[in-house]
This record gives sequence, structure tokens and C-alpha cells, in this order.
Amino acid sequence: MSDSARYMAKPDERGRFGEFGGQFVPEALIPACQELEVAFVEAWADTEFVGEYRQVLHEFAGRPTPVTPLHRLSEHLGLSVFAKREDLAHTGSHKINNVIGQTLLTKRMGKHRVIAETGAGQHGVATATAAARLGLACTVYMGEVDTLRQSLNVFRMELLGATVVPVVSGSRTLKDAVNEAMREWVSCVSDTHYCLGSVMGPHPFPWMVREFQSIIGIEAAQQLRDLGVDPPDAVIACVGGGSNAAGVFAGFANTAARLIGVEAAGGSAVGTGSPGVLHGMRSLLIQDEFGQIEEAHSISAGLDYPGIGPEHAYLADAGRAEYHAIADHDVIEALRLLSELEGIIPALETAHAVAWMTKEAGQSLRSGSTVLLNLSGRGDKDVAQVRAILRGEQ
Amino acid sequence: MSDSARYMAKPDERGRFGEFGGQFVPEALIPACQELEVAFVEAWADTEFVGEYRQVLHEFAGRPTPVTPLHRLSEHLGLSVFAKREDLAHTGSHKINNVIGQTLLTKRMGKHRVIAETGAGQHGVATATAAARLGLACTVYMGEVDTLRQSLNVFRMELLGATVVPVVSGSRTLKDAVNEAMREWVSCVSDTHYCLGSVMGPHPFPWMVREFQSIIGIEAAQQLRDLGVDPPDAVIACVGGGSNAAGVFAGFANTAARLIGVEAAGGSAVGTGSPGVLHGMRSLLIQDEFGQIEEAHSISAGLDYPGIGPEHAYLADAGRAEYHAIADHDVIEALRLLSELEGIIPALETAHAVAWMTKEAGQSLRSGSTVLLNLSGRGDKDVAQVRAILRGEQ
Amino acid sequence: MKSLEVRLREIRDSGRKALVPYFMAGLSEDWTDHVAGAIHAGADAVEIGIPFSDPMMDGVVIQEAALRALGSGVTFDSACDDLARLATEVPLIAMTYFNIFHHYGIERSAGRLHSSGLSGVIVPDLSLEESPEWVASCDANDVATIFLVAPSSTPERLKLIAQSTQGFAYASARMAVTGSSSGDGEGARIVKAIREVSTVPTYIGIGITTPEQARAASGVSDGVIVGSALVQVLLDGGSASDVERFIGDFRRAID
Amino acid sequence: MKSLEVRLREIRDSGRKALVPYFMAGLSEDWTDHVAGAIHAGADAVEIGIPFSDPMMDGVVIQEAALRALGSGVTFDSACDDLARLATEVPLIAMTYFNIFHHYGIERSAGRLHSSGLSGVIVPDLSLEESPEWVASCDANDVATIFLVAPSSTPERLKLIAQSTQGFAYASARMAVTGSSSGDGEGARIVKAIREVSTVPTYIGIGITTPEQARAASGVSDGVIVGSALVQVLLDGGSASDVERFIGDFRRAID
Ligand SMILES: Cc1ncc(COP(=O)(O)O)c(C=O)c1O
Ligand SMILES: Cc1ncc(COP(=O)(O)O)c(C=O)c1O
Repeated sequence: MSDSARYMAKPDERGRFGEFGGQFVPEALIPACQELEVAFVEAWADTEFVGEYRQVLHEFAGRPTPVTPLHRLSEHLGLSVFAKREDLAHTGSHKINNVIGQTLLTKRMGKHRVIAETGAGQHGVATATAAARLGLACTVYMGEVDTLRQSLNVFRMELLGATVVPVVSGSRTLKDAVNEAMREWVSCVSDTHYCLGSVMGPHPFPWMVREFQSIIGIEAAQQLRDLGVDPPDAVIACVGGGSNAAGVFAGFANTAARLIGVEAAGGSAVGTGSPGVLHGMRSLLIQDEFGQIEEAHSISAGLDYPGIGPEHAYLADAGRAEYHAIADHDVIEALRLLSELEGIIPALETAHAVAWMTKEAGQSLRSGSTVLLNLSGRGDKDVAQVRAILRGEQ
Repeated sequence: MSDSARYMAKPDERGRFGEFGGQFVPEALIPACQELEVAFVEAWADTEFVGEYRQVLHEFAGRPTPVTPLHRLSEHLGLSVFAKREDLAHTGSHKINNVIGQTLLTKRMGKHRVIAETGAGQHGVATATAAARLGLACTVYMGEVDTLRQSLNVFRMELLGATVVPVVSGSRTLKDAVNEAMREWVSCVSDTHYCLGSVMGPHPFPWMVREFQSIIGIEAAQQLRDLGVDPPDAVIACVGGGSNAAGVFAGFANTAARLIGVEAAGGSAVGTGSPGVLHGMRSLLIQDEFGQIEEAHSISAGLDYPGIGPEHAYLADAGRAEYHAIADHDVIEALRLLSELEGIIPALETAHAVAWMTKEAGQSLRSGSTVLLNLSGRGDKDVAQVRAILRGEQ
Repeated sequence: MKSLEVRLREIRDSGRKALVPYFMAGLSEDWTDHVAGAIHAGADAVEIGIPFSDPMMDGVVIQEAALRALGSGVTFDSACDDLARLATEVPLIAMTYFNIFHHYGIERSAGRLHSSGLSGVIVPDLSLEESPEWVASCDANDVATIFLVAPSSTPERLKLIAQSTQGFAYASARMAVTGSSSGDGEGARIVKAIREVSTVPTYIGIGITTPEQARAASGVSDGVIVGSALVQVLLDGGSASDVERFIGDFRRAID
Repeated sequence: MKSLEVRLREIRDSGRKALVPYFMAGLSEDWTDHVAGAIHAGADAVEIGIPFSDPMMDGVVIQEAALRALGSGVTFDSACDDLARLATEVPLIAMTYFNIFHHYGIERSAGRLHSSGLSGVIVPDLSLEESPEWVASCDANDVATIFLVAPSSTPERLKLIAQSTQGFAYASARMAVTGSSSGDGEGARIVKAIREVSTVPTYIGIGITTPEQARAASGVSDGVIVGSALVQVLLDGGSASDVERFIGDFRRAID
């Protein structure tokens, strides 16, 4: 692996990153995936499309998001920490970058409807948002268990004009929502795009979503350069499917920066998973001894996914990125720390990255090193849960 | 009033805008108000302070916020509507602009603590946020009734390291929180700054807060010019105390743009109030026949204030700005409309401005006219309430 | 010089320390009996609070009293009517927030105070700077406008206030609202400073809750104002004789 | 040519329409009796579902069956063990998702299928493009890999699949998961197109729920696959004789 310029380039012609990726979907969906690949390749090479994508990100979603020097946290940890503020993007996380790209592509493909899966509701709300803005119909599949746990997000999506379908199969959570969205896509693929929410699924999704999220890393690299940090010693992001991590890594994959993904201990596909095939991709998955997929369990719904995007599996395999796990009990403390010292209440997902950084400050993150923290989302969605936990109600 | 350049300049030496404003506070606070005025005047003329204020707004709060052309709403209304996106500012509304200015000033004055009043909690959360960022101690006074209605915001402030004090006097809502904060300020004025949340209170607050919020209008005017709109036919903002309206008006006061403030019908100080003195200022107030201040009643907590900033009272008096009222029942519909057509769920406060625009489109807002809507905040804080209303639970 | 000040100077010149209790107008049906009781027990002047919905300068006790009074329909007019019937030689001083007068009308308010037998007025949220119009109207009606000096007042402001106040100078002993009695207070320092620039009688208020505090404060000033401690007695259901006992205790302490 | 395809071509060439029912392995203790019943009633081959936690291509009925089977501990191995004991001449075709084999090991899976008497396999989420390694292992074990053609398959893909599939070509009549029977389906069109480029037997599946639908589909193809409708009978507690009756009805309809 000497030629570092190879990282985070296009996957191979089979849609693989090393041994991971591919297109493991029913024949009924293969033409749609192929059509999507062609459409994306064309669009992404079309300066007009890219210009529109960037303009919508700018004028609607609030990009560029700032890079904030975290002075007090830095002092506390003995590091020099900068936060890329995806929490300030419209709808409160990086998810909007991807859905704006995909909904614009949907229009370009002449389709007038999107479907999406969602776990806690972040990607569903983002998709409903972008669909509303562009006048696309939108249906969101959400595990029935999640519709009950996150009923306010269901209402948000409905306010945005989307239809939310509770999924009653399997464990009735995120992975079943993906299954159901895939099933439904089979039956409406001619006029409907499946707007997948992370760097997962069949090719070209992992690549396409990474490209749509790479704006995070591209912006951050420039912003840090302007601050005289080129490159930072480490780039840290939480990892559910891996889209915010992929997006920020993309700006630094071919620099000397350490790339660090932080998973939830109960959903650590790199730490405790093994290679497998699910949701259209070959990647690392949490599965039992018979290859049955297990449910992930985390305090943060957005990390409750039993797999990881295939490119991350590859980056781990190739030794270019590291993946670590953080247990639930460290997460709340990290959320408090960032809130109290910096006035930013992060999402529980993001707090995993903060927790790892806090633990490793002065250890593997040498004192004085520069760290870019991808602040993937805001914690407003989580405060009720955090309060319940702190009160011992949960 | 021929010399339009006079609008939104400094108040006179008595802190008056025409007949409104002034400094109606106990002698104990007069020195603090005078000290504050001196400190603000000096700071605001100091390029270093202004530079720091702008930098924090930029790197921490996410400014400039974009101006978003609302294509689908425009088509629906027969107008050309642009939204200034304060909902994308850190903590979800324009409130952050003011608190960043005031907390920086607090440090400059050598004080190490801030106190603030809050109604629903928006200004309290913003103050706690800015205080956390700068390492200032923070106490927030909040009517007991509001601490119960908005318990999550209480928890947010606590997460941010602030102390929240439930106010049990009077109606136990916003106006009593202001009273209590003033009372407390008397006893700690030597080391504590009172970070008032709107363009109200004794001089220099109405002027200072307007100046700190004027970044909204300054940015928006430039952004609209870049879009070829110079000036828009109308600028519309909701009005509680009036800070977001004052901020955006400041960019257009001396242009030909109509300036329109939209109050809640149950808190319409211009529409149903009369001149009076409260909370340190002479302004328009809702009061009974004996001069007792009445409680405002609105679906949106942020507009539940029985007064209006003195500069608005003056602008209304001078005929430079118009103020209209919107009843609760039109607000929910407006919130849905913006959500469905544009993918932006506005705050209930903001939805008042949307509702007025919707009603007047094709009427006093001529077809085809250009409108700048100040999108003062996001609706995340309100969705539970909106759902309860739509379900008939409230 | 207003009648009020003439009277208060006489008291001072007679060597007597002035005792000024505070009552909330209309707190109970028989509230004027309470006032009469206080006068009987030796009050030299009486402060009459007109209830206001938003008493920014008052602590919990007087807030509560204001709320009760408002709840039973007390208005500026009703308070004046009640007082007009009281017919006492002891000076009565209104105390309320500016919006009450602003709403009633400046001229009309001053006239109404005078015609109801009130010879002074304290408006805690009316700063010296905001007061000219009000003072002018009071001047025309022989109503003295009393200003407060606070611990935070600068020497320049203190001088200005001491020279502008009518009747007496209200030395607010603490940086606090009514009813707070923490610490020693700065009444002595303030009175001393006022006396350097003015000959107006100087009373200490804010936080005089016990006869001992009253004795100490009157030792360094011309009189004391007793508010919350007395109002608390009435909130607790005290009668006119309770008032007499209360005032008697303070009277003895300062004499 | 694999044994499976030899056998299915014989059936076609004999003028008989093939009837292929689907069973979920281990759905009940006596599940192999159900399979035997179907064979007794005239099934020409049997599809055996190996349960997977995330059956992306299946509708609610087969999902439910998979969940139940998993709940009672069914594994690829246990299903193979059961089938090995069945000892039938009628071809058995495994159907499951790729992760089961991926996890068990590609070579090992193919060997296990063969040694358990299974001569064919359908892996709905294994696209032609992703299949080479798998097919190679199956080739070495005389296991036929059957591919589906979908209504959305382009002419080029259809040709490629028709030429690559082994045993038979699975014409998926609908853009839907198993169990959906809305509309007429596009089975006839697909079969016609396959026949233009290949001589492989061509069966229609997805949405064949009644004998009438089976008759119509078999009229334009070489056979039909009946899945959810049969599994529903078993979810409802059907016995081996219920299966025989069910299969008998379909048999009569297509003969
Ligand atoms: C704030 C936030 N961060 C991270 C994630 C995890 O997703 P990903 O790993 O694709 O970035 C989510 C998912 O909902 C999220 O909401
Ligand atoms: C979103 C939003 N808009 C408007 C207001 C009203 O305040 P102002 O009139 O000072 O802008 C508030 C107050 O909380 C608010 O939260």
C-alpha cells in the first residue's frame, strides 16, 4: 500500500473496494442499480449538476459549515481540537448532504418519487426535507419499534409531506426497514429512487453516498489549511453505516492524518463482525455462527446498524483507517463534556467520537496533537433520552 | 420624516427612539446601565472587538446564514420569496447573535457571570451556550410554569452548565422572569451582566441588542443584492420583543422596502397596546384600564410578551414599519405550508410571519413582488406542541 | 420646599428619629385601620404602596401583598379614595411603579395624590433622568418626589440625587430588592455622603426588619423605613393592634 | 449439463408441465413429511428454503415462515441433515440468501448441498455478476445454480441470464417479492424472450397462488413455482394431507 493516492478513489468495475462492496441484489434491481450508476457517473462529471448540488447545499442546507476551534476542550484534553460543524447543516446533521445529492439525481433520472429507510428518523427527516424542497413524493420505511420510540420524528416527516410506513417484519428496527425498502423498491423501481442513507447497500450507493458526503472533508481540509493545520494529526468520526466518517475521511485519505472511526460497542462491525453479505453489499457484519444477522444495540439509534459500509471494511483491512468501539456508559459523559465546555450539545452518535478522543488524549493522541472531530450532528433529538438515562429511567 | 437616513440610528442621549425607550430602572441599576452603555459604545467602535464578535459568529454560530429562494412557496403564492435562514444558526434561531455579542462584552467588562430571563427557553439555551463557550457562569430565570411546560429546555441549559431558577412570582411566566432577573441583577451587578434577550429593557439594551442582531439585515441585504434584489419590496419578520425583526429591518430601514412586523394576536402590543413603562423602557404595552400589565397569550411562547421593543413602537409611530397580528389558528397552517413546500419546519414564532405573508399574497403584497422573510428559528422545539394541537389534545 | 420636607425637617430638628412604615393599599378591607394604628403607635410618615402587576424593585413579601391587593380590585383611585377618608396629619407618601401614573396621566396623577392628602411619592423605577416631567407636575401640586440613593450610585450621581430629592433622601442600604436583610448594609456610608452635599433629611430603608436594625440605622441617619417585615405581619393576618405592637417596638428602639 | 437440468429437460420433453412447490426447511417438526406429501401428489421438483434473518426478496408469508424456523433453531446443516434422510428421486433445490453460504464457506456449502442430495440452488441476492466463484464451486459438485429473470431485465441481461442459468430459468412474473399476486404478471413475455435465446426449461414463479394462475402460467411456460400460497397453508397448521390436496389441485390444473 505504498501509493497512498489510491485511497477513496472509485471502486473497481465490480463496485468493489478491495474485497468489499459489490452488488448483491435481486435481478429485479440490477437494472436500477446499473441505471443509477450510469446516471451518477454522468451527473458527477457534469459541471451543471455538480454546480446545482453545491448551490442547493449552499443556499438551502447552509454549507459550508464552519470549522470551530474548541478552545476549552482543547485545553482540557491537552490537544488542539477542531470541530467540523455538521450539526449546523439543515435538519441537524450531515445526512442532508447525501439526500440533496440523491434527490437531485432522482429528478435528473426523470423519477418523481423517493423511498428511504430510517432508524431513529434522521435520514428519514432529511429525505423528506429534500423531497419537499424538490417537490418529489416520499415514502419512508421505519421499523415499527422505532416509529414508537421516535414518534416525533414520524410526525416531522409527515409535516414535511412524507408517508411513513411502519415495518412490522423481523426485529422491526433499522435493518428490517432497509429490507422492506429494498422489497418495495422492487415494485416501484421504474418511477422511484431508493435514497439510501449511508455508505452501504449495493454499488453504486457506497461510492455515490461517499461522494455526496465528501464535501465535508473537502471543506474541512481547506478550512484547516486556512487555520494553518495541514493536515491534522488525526481525523475522528463516529461510524454507523459510515457516511459522515467517509465524507470527512475523503478530505484526508491521501494525507498523513490518522483516520479514526468510532463505532458503538454494541454495533461494532469492524471490532466484532466478520465478512458477510447483506443489503446488497459484501462487508463486515455482526452475525451469529450460522450467518444470521444480529441486531446491533447502542444507546444511539444512528449507530444501531449491524454492518459498516464496504469502503470502511476495506480501509480497515488495508490499514489506512482504524476503527474503535466505545461503550454506552462513556457516551453520556462525553456529551456532557462537550456541552459544558463548548456550548455544543452533540448527537449521541457524535458523542462516541468525543468519548474516544477524550479517552485517548495524551495516550495514542499525543499531547499537543491536532485533531479534527467530525461533529456529525446536534443532540437536540437526544436530550429527552439523555435526561431519562441520567435520571435512571432508562 | 423626510430624511429616511435617520431610521435605526443611535437613540438620542436619553436612550429614546422618538417618545419610546429610556432607562426606567431603580437607581441601583442606573450605574450598571451607564457602565454598559459606555462599554458597548467603546467596544462597538473597537475593530478588535467587532472582529472577535464576527469571528465567533462565523466559526462558532455558523454565520453567514444563507438566503434561500423559496421556489415552490413563491409559485404557490405568486410572490418571489427569499428566506433569511436564522434557523440554521447555532441553537436554532437568531437568539445566538445577541448572546454572543453580550457575552463577549461581559468578558470585556471584566465580569465573569451572566444572568438571563427566558420564556420557552430559546434565549436561555442560547445564553447558556455562549456562556459555556466563553467559560462564564450562567444563571437563567424562567417562570415556573414555563419550566414545567418546557422541561427539556431546562435540561438543555443544565447540560450546558447553567443553573435554572424557577420564578414563582406573578404569573410565573416570561414577564415575571424578566422582573426576577432584574431583581437579581440588582444584587450581583458588580460581577454579573444581565444578558437581556430582545430589543427591550432599559437603554442601552434595545439599541445594543438591535446592533448585535443587525448582522441579519446586513448579510441579507448583501445576499439579496447578489441575487439582483435591491431592495426587496417587503421585509417580513415576526415580533415578540422584536429582536429578529429589528435585526433584519436594520439592513433595509433606509431603503424603499416595506418593513412588516407580525405579532401574535394575543400579544399584539402595537395592535392592542398603549404607551406604558415596563422592564425599564417606555414602549407599547398590553395593559388593563388601570395600567396593570396583562399576560400575553399565544400559541408560540416566544411571542408571549406583553410589550414590544421601543424602537418598534417608534417605527410604528413614525409610519416607517407596519405591525400586524396573526391569530393562533392561522399559524399551524402556515407551518405546514412551509414544511411541505420547502422542507423547512419553522418555529411557531416564525410561522406567524409566514401566515401573514400567505394571507396578504396578491393583496397588499402585490403579485410578483419580492419578499424577504426572516426565518427566525427552526420548529424542532415546537413539533410536539404542534402534534398535540393537530390531534386536538391542546 | 414642599410641605412634606418642611414637616420632615421639623421632625429632624426636634431631635426625633423618623419612623416610616410601609403599607400595601387595600391589602385587607380594614387596611386604613392598620395605617391609623401605625400612626397611633408613633409613625412619623407612612408609605402607601399602590399595587402594580410587575413590582420590579420588590421582594417576595411585597410582591405577594401587591398580588393580593390587585386580586381584590385595588386601583390607584380606590387607594386614594380610602386615604382621603383617613384624615390624618401624618404625611402620607405614595409608592408605586411609574406605569400606574403614566397610564393615569402625569398631571392627573399628581393632582389626585394631592387631593387625596398624599404629600410625597416614591417611584422606584423612575430614574432622576426620566423624572423631569413628573417632578414638574408634582411641583405644581405640592407633592414631593423622593429619590433613592443606592450603594452603587457614583459620587456624582449621589450628589445629584441628594440635591434633587424632595422630602427626604432614601438611602437604600443594600443592593437588593425590598425585604432582603443580608449583611450589614451600606446605609451609614450613604447617609454620610449625602450629608456632605445636602441638608435634606436622610432615611435608611431596604432590609430594616428588626428593632435592633432600626436602632442602628437611625443612629446614623434621620430615620428608617420599615416595609416587608411589617407587611409580612399583615400577610399573616395581623390586626391593627398587631401593627401597633410592631410599630411600638420599633418606636422604642429608635427613640 | 447438470443432473438437474437433464432431469427437467426430460420432464419437459415428455410433455409434462413441471410443478415446483416451495417449503421452508424446519417450519415444523414434520416438515419433511410435507415435502414427501407434495412429491406424492405430483411435484416434479421441490424448492427448499433455508431460513435467513433478512430475506430481502420475500414477502410477509415467507418472512414469517423463516422467522419461525429460525426460532426453532433451524440451520443450513440441520436442513441438510433432514433432507439427506428424505431419500427421494425428485430433485431438491435449495433456496436461500447468499450470506448463509458465504458464512458456511463457498466450497463447503456446495459440497454440503450435493452430499445432502440437493441438485440445484437459487440465491436471489446473488446476481450473475457476483456469482462466478459460487458457480464454480457448484459446478464441481453437480449443483445447478438457477438464476432469475425479472420483468426489469434488459434484453441483453435476459440473454446472458438465460444462457448462464442451470437447471431452469426462473421467470419472475412480477416486479415484487414472493407472495404478491397483483395484476397479470409478465411471465409469458419473459418466457417467450428466454426461449428465443435458450433451450433451457423455463418456469414461472412469483405470484402463482391459485390453480387457475398455475394453469395459465404453465400454458405459456414449462412449469410453475408455487411458494407463499403453500407456505400459508402450513403456517395455518396444515398437515401432510392438506399439502397433498393443495398440490393435487395444482397438478390437475396444469395437466
Ligand atoms: C448525527 C449522526 N451521526 C452519525 C450517524 C451515523 O450514520 P453514518 O455512520 O452514516 O454517518 C447518524 C445516523 O443517523 C447521525 O444521525
Ligand atoms: C424563533 C424565534 N423567533 C422569534 C422570537 C421572538 O423574539 P424576538 O421578537 O425578540 O425576535 C423568538 C423568541 O424566543 C424565537 O425563538
